[in-house]
Amino acid sequence: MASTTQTAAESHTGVKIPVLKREKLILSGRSYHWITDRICGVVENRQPFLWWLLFIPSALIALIGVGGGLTYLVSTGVGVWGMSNRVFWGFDITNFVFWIGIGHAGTLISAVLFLTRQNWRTSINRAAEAMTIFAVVCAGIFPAFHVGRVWFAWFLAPVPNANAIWQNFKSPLLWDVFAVSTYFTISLIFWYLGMVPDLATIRDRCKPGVRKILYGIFSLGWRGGNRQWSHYEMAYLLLAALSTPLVLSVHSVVSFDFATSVVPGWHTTIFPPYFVAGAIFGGFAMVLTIMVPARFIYGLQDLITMKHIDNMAKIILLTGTIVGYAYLMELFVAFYSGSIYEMDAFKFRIAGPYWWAYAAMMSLNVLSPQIFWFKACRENLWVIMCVAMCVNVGMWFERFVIIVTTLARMWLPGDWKSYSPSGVELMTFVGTIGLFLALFLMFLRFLPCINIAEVKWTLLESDPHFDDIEDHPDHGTNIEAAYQKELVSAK
Amino acid sequence: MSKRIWHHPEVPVGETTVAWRSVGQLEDTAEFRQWMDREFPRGAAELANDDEVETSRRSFLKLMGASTALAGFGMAACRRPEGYIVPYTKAPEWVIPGNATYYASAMPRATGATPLVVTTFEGRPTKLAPNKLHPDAEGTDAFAQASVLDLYSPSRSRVILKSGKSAPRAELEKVIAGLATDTAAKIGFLFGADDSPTRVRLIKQLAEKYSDGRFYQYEALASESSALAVGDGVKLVADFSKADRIVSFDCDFAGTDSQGPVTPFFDRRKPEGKSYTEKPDASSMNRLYSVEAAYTLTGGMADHRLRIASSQITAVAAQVARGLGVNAGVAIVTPELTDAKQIAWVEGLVADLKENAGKSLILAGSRQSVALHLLAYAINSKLGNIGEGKPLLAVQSGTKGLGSLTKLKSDIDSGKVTTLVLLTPGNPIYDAPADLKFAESFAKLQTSIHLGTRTDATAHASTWHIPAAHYLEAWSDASTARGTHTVVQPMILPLYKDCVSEFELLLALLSTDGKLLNGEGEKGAASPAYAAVRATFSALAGEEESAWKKFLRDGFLAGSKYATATPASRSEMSVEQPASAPTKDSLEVIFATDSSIYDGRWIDNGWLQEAPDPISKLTWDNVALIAPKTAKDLGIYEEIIALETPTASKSPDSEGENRKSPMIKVEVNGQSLEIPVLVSFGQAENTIVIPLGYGQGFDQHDELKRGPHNATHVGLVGVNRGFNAYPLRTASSSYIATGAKVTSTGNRYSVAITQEHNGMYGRALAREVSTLKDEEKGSFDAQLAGVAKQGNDSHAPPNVSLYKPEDRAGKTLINDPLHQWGMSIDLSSCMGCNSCLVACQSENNIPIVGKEQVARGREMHWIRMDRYFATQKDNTFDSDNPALVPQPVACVQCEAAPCETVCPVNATIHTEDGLNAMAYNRCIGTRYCANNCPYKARRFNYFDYNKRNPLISHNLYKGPFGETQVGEAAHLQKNPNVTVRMRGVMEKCTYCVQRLKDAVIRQKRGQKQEALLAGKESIEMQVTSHTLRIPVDSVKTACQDACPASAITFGNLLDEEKSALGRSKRIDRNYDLLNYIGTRPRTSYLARVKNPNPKMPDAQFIGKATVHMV
Amino acid sequence: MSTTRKRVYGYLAEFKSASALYKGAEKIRDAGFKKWDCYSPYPIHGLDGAMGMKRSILPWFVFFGGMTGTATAFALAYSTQVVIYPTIVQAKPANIFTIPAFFPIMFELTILFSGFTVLFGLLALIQLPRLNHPLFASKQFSRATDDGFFIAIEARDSKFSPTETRELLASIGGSSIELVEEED
Amino acid sequence: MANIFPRWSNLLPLKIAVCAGSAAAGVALAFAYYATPKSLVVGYQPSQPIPFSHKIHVDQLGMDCRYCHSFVDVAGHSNVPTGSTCWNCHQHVQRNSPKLAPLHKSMDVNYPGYDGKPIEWVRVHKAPDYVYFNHSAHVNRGISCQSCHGDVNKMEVVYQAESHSMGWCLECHRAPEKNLRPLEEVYNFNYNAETYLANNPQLGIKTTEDLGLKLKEQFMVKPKVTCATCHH
Repeated sequence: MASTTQTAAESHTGVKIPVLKREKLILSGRSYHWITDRICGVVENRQPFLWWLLFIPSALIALIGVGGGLTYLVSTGVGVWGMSNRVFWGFDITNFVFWIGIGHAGTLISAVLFLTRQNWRTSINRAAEAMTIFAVVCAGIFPAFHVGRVWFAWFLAPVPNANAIWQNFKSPLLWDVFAVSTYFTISLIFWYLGMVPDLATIRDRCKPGVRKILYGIFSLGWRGGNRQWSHYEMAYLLLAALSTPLVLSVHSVVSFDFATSVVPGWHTTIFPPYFVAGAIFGGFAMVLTIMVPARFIYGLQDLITMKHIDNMAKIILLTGTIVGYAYLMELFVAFYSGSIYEMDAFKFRIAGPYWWAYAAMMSLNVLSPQIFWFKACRENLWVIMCVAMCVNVGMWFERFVIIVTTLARMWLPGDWKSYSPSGVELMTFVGTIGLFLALFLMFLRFLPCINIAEVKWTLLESDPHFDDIEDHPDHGTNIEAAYQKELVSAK
Repeated sequence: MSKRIWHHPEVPVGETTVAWRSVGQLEDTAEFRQWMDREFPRGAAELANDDEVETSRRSFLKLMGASTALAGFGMAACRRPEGYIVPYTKAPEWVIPGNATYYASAMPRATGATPLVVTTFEGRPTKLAPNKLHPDAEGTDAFAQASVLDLYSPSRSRVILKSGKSAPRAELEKVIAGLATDTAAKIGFLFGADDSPTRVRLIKQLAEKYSDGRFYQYEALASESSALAVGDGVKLVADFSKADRIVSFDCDFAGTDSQGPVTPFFDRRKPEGKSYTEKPDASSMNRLYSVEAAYTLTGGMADHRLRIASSQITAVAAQVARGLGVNAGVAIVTPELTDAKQIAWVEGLVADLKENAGKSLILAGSRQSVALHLLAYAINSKLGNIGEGKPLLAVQSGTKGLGSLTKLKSDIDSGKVTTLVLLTPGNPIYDAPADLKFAESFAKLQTSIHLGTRTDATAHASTWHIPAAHYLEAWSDASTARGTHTVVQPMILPLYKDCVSEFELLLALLSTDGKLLNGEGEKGAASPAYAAVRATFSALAGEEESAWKKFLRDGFLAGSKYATATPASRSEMSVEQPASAPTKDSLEVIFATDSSIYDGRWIDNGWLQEAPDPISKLTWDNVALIAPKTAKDLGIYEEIIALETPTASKSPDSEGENRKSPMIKVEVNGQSLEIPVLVSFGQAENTIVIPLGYGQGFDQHDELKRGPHNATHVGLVGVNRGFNAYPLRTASSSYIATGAKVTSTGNRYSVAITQEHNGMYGRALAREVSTLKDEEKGSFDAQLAGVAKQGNDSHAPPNVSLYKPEDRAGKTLINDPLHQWGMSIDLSSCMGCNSCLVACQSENNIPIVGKEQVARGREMHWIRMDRYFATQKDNTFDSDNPALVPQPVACVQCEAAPCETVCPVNATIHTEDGLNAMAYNRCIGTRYCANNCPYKARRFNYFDYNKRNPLISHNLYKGPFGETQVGEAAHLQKNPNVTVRMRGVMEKCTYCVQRLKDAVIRQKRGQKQEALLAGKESIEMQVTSHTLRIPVDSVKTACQDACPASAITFGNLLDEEKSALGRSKRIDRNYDLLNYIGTRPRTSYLARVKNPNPKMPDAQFIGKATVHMV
Repeated sequence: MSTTRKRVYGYLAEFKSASALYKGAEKIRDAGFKKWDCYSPYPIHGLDGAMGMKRSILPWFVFFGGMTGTATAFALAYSTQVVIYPTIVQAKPANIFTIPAFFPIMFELTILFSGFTVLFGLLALIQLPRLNHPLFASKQFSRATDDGFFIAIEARDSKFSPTETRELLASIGGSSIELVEEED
Repeated sequence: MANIFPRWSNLLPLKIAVCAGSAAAGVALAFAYYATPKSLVVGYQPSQPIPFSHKIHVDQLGMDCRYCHSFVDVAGHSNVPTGSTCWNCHQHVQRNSPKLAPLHKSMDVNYPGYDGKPIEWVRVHKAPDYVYFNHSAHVNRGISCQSCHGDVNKMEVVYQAESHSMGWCLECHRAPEKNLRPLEEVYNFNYNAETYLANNPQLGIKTTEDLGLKLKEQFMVKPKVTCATCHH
């Protein structure tokens, strides 16, 4: 946080208290009602033309790509994708890991930043959580449908059966099933619980009608009484506390798919932290990719401020550098191992037939965020959008590099063969992008895209002692001082 | 107890759904019968005409047994479908439903019949294996293994054609009857090059009957060179067990140019003896010198290989002859070698031969000139290699005095032959030398009767085409290479009623009324061919029934063999001067026998088409092969294509489905052919190898838009396949043509290659050692001791696991006390042919997937035949002559199998006896196992290859709207004891677990026998592992059984030293592939031993493929 | 309306700000009321203390929920993998030493069960869903989710008195004091 | 703002939850009970073209199983008798019974409707395609026909007596001692372990459990439960 230590506050008792000066999270001195109006307005007002312009193609792409692509896939066979008996996974698992990674920023913003009391999260956490859910939906499509016999996917569920046969709990893939489904469920609960008071807000603003009934049902009869808030906040805290290790575990488990294998280039202990960092990295980039335009379209500049964006840019810089470190560490370990298989795996990644994927990964993921060292770049939305897009693409390539380049050049040169995706595969991937956008646009349309209650809570006047500090020299502009004041007077 | 009684509804008319049950076993096999069974023809007749084909196919499947009729899918879908059990009315002898019955038979071939044991299930032949009882037993090559598929081939000829159009049988019968009565007919008979005692007898009878009858022999690639050199009907048969030194002058005796049973050759490639009983001894090994232009299987086995253009090989032979002081008569005519390296090479060879006089063998390739054959014969004679008990034996085969195709042509042209009966497997209209213009003469014939299994070009050009019975459907006999009289017996009546065997046709002509009896004789008697075969046999072995029974049971007549012959000495014969060495502007074209389709006759055999060429790894097509340097010289590639690139980059033609080879135009003999090119390592410069037999027919789907052209000549397998090089041949340059010009056309053609990377990339995978002392690695013994420490294993620490594979009671998990299966593959004798691969396909119901899918890398072969080239950087003798080391890789049944742990649904787990089992029905197809398999031994069913025809263009991609089925009868080949896999499941080698289970269960039955014999109550009998463990080495996997090189050893590890497997696991050469990972595979490899001659200039570069790798 | 008998729910009073609400709450707490609540558009820090409320017991529910998850996963994995149908998988043990492989799923089920406990525990504690509530009848109450701060004292409270309570609310700064009636 | 939901709606979510919960549990239970091989196939008793009575042939006439199912101890499949097996006796015995018309049609060349086609028996026991069950491996090792097919000797019309589900197979493969018999008793449908022990006091075995365990040890019966035992 950009902060300077000041010795401004001088209390009644004459004690000089060093306080942090903070930037405001809500600009222009907006009132509670303005916030309510602004956010609910997104749901209540007619959607801007741009919304339709984005939604209709997205929905169509989703329908054709995902609906059509998967129907064809299931009716015909996995062969319509580009995999072979050499490279058994291609776009499918690449996309799965990509989407799952995207999802991580949402949980991270809502849970980890909540636990660390980063109040600036409030403006973006709702959208980020929604993004998580939709990303997991997109992600789930791939492992579910990449299997050869999707109609037997229920074999994965430990259901007592007449065959008296069970799952293999040693399989990372089964861990994946549990991890991803738990992740989806918990994210959904987290998202929904967080939304209940806001749904109540919309309910209370609605004219009687179907909408009011629907919002009424989904807000569960929320009244906003403190006896509810009290438990509610505890529940929220607990979910945040549960989600934090969960989010770390999910991508760790995803990385176990690779790390527990014997494949050179996969079998490495660095994968879990590297994957988690990568996921946060990619996720934040996606949050920016989505929120920067949404902020513009819906005029939310006062809620999602440049400070938010600046913070996210810094996280991208940090995680991008971690990821870069992991890339280099992988190389170091491979060459340090003395195993020709490991060394070759990385040699071929860098300079082999898929060198372009590796080059893309390196330049987009490691180099492009480095410009965030410069404040000017963190303040220029165009630069930010460019870097975010770079990171989105780069992270996709990272997974592609890990999966495809490795499988195409494994142990025995006799089985080396390249992989190229089929049209159906590309279509399905594009379809999931469409699905993601369509779902996100629907979310903007029907649900409060910013956490109304929590945003209000970041206003200075939300503090129950706000009135008490009116007479303070800061005139209430420094809330920290108010706390300090109380602290001193309590003594 | 009976809770409810379900009366099944009436089966609605036409509502009979027939479901093929992969288990062809059940007792329901009805009217489907063996040849002796009277009921079958009615069933077979149902396939009679094309109009009824839909209904008859169904009823046929039902007839063929193994089917379960499911009724009431319409209205009663919610009920349990009604299934029927249809027993025989009268059980055929020896048939136990569900159990295989085995018959001895043989596959007739030009180089001597291949003795076989045929596995049949309820009369369906499903699998071929070599008859190991037979004195000329060797394994079976891919052709023999795949020939069972021809029986069920959907493109098999099944109706009588008159001038290419379907014609009634009666009309044909009239023609035959006419011929049979016209003893003055100017009739010619064109036979194949295989030798059959009964045919020899019948030819005599025909000659007696037809005063003007003439007899010819033709197969496209049966060369006359040998006959011209040593005499008509005289064959030189090699006995490799007696040959310490073998020199092959362009003779692929281990591959497509058989010179006698080859297994003994491979047995002597093992320094520990053929079943690993001795201490490793270099002197027990033989030594092979190979002089050839392009790599062949034999060349790959060679200890010393000299790379030289085919046309120049005679010069090398002459040099050898001179060195040995062979009578100058033939030696003088050829120019001397000028290259110092080659001279040194020959000198080393000559010295070695001198030392091993009488124990050496000089073989001349059949495609080579008469001169070379004369030279080879002269050298052999000089060294005293020929004779009884010597490495080479000259024998007089039964077939002699038959005219050549050239003679036939002139006889037709001169009107001496007006009626021709074609019984040859050759296809002269398509494959005769171009300058012969045989087709023009053929058209002059009044009547031509073609008997063949395919409706090929000759079938269409003939006035009459008769569908031939497959050799598994016909009575016949054959001679093996050394002339053992061998029976060819039918397993089944011809699948289609008009199929006629060769003898049936000949016997019809020999009969007075000319009545054509096929399949069965009159009134249920056996086919007339039966009597003929038996008569031939009786003449040799007497009339006794017991002798005949033994003949049928064993498959051969013990003691029968060809008489030895004394070849005429023709050393004075003048021979042509060989052409001068090829140059960049005057290239040499070598017409090669194709390793997949031979001379083109197997173009419609899907297994063979999909089996990758052992050297080029190409499937489904032929291409021109060219040395890397020559390719650059000709401007085909901008740079010399490297064997290995530092970064494992793609070939300039890309990889997988994107791989498209550049096309060149080859102009030679006044003809030209546009054909794609592949770079071939180890090939002589300025030569082009073009395999023959392709390009027989094209339809509208052809990639190069060549069709429709002759589309009816081939079936779905063979259509649009490859490029026809026959028009480039002339009678005088049938095998080697010189003066060719090549231009790059700029076009490209997609090629489906199963192995895109040819080097080992510094990984000691297919290991090699040399009997010669290595400066760094020491003596032969030291090198042997170092086998397990080659490559990465030299410095990788041992794998130590914290986990112990134990159950709750602390007992080890892989705990079967009776059987622990294991395998070893001896790279020293594996040559990399496709025999095991095709045998596995046939045993395990492995589908073919078509060119497009192979190109994508989706071939289903459970055995991937890897072939590596290894170059020595400092090879000063010939750095462009890399060593070739094949390495078959199937599932190695790791004890710590990485695939198992990653399967989420327990579809692949280990069995107690050490197999990595695969439960297809549990598999959901995540493919994770295959990714985690270091050997990439797993195969995924990306499509319903068994239910959707992969051969129709894009058919697989049409899903439910695609054409179903690969053919009408292809299912009948399926092994009933192996599940036919559906799409979306993983599959892989399981050591033929069905065979293992069968053997183990058979053994278990012995318990009861023992109790009965002891006269005790069963409860008083103590059963021991002796009762329950199968006898040592008594079960064979399909690949092991088929292997002509006996490179695969399989058995029970618990038999330890008693079994060949146990011994092979204890020798120094034994190593685990990718031992570094710690998978503890049950299949291990035995390093290849090269036995170089220390006096050769290249000796120090031999056997070094991996020895210096770290 | 006129025919409907109404039961009094209680008084509802609006406060101008969070601070006012906070102070009002302290007063009402001190006055000894039990059945009353503060309504605000967002959770106000420290209000629990001002209202004299105890810490939520939800964490305890969740702890036991989570433990159930752990136990379920372990029981599921151990019984199926070791007891019922032990399989031979990559030379790994089929006994107690194989449990490291169960950790991921044990962890995930712990979280999953905890998450469900949070959700259902919360709903039980705050007695939602309850779609109908007397307070919803109040027109001004809809601002409680926007920018209104309210205190409602229920008539059920033993200290409740129609007049005194109203006065109390007025005295601590409550405005727009309204008697909320329940529809019967 | 007025209440948009009536008061009764307050309990509705709970009611819905309870009802849905119990409905789901009911469906799951019903499925678990009915959708198993045990309820789906046990008792399947189709009518056969000839009302062949095992009761008469086995129980009354005392015929051995292997008279008709002649390959059961040498082959994986237990064959259904050929037409000639039936005809052997029935060309003499009960020749004119109208029930035997299908047999005449199949075997009796003098029969007006003779077509020589085999009788189509309706399959009662069916293992799926991917299951390779071997009869000979079982009957030669002390597992009786009765263990899997029930009291066929008492059946007028054959029905499926056991579920033949994989779980059912595994039960016995894990504890074969419950079903093992001395080899001599495998085809004896009237076998009773206690009687057997009483008749063989020299064995010194007291309980039927011990008999099973002794046979298991004596015969070295170690059935496998890994996939390839039945699936390949």
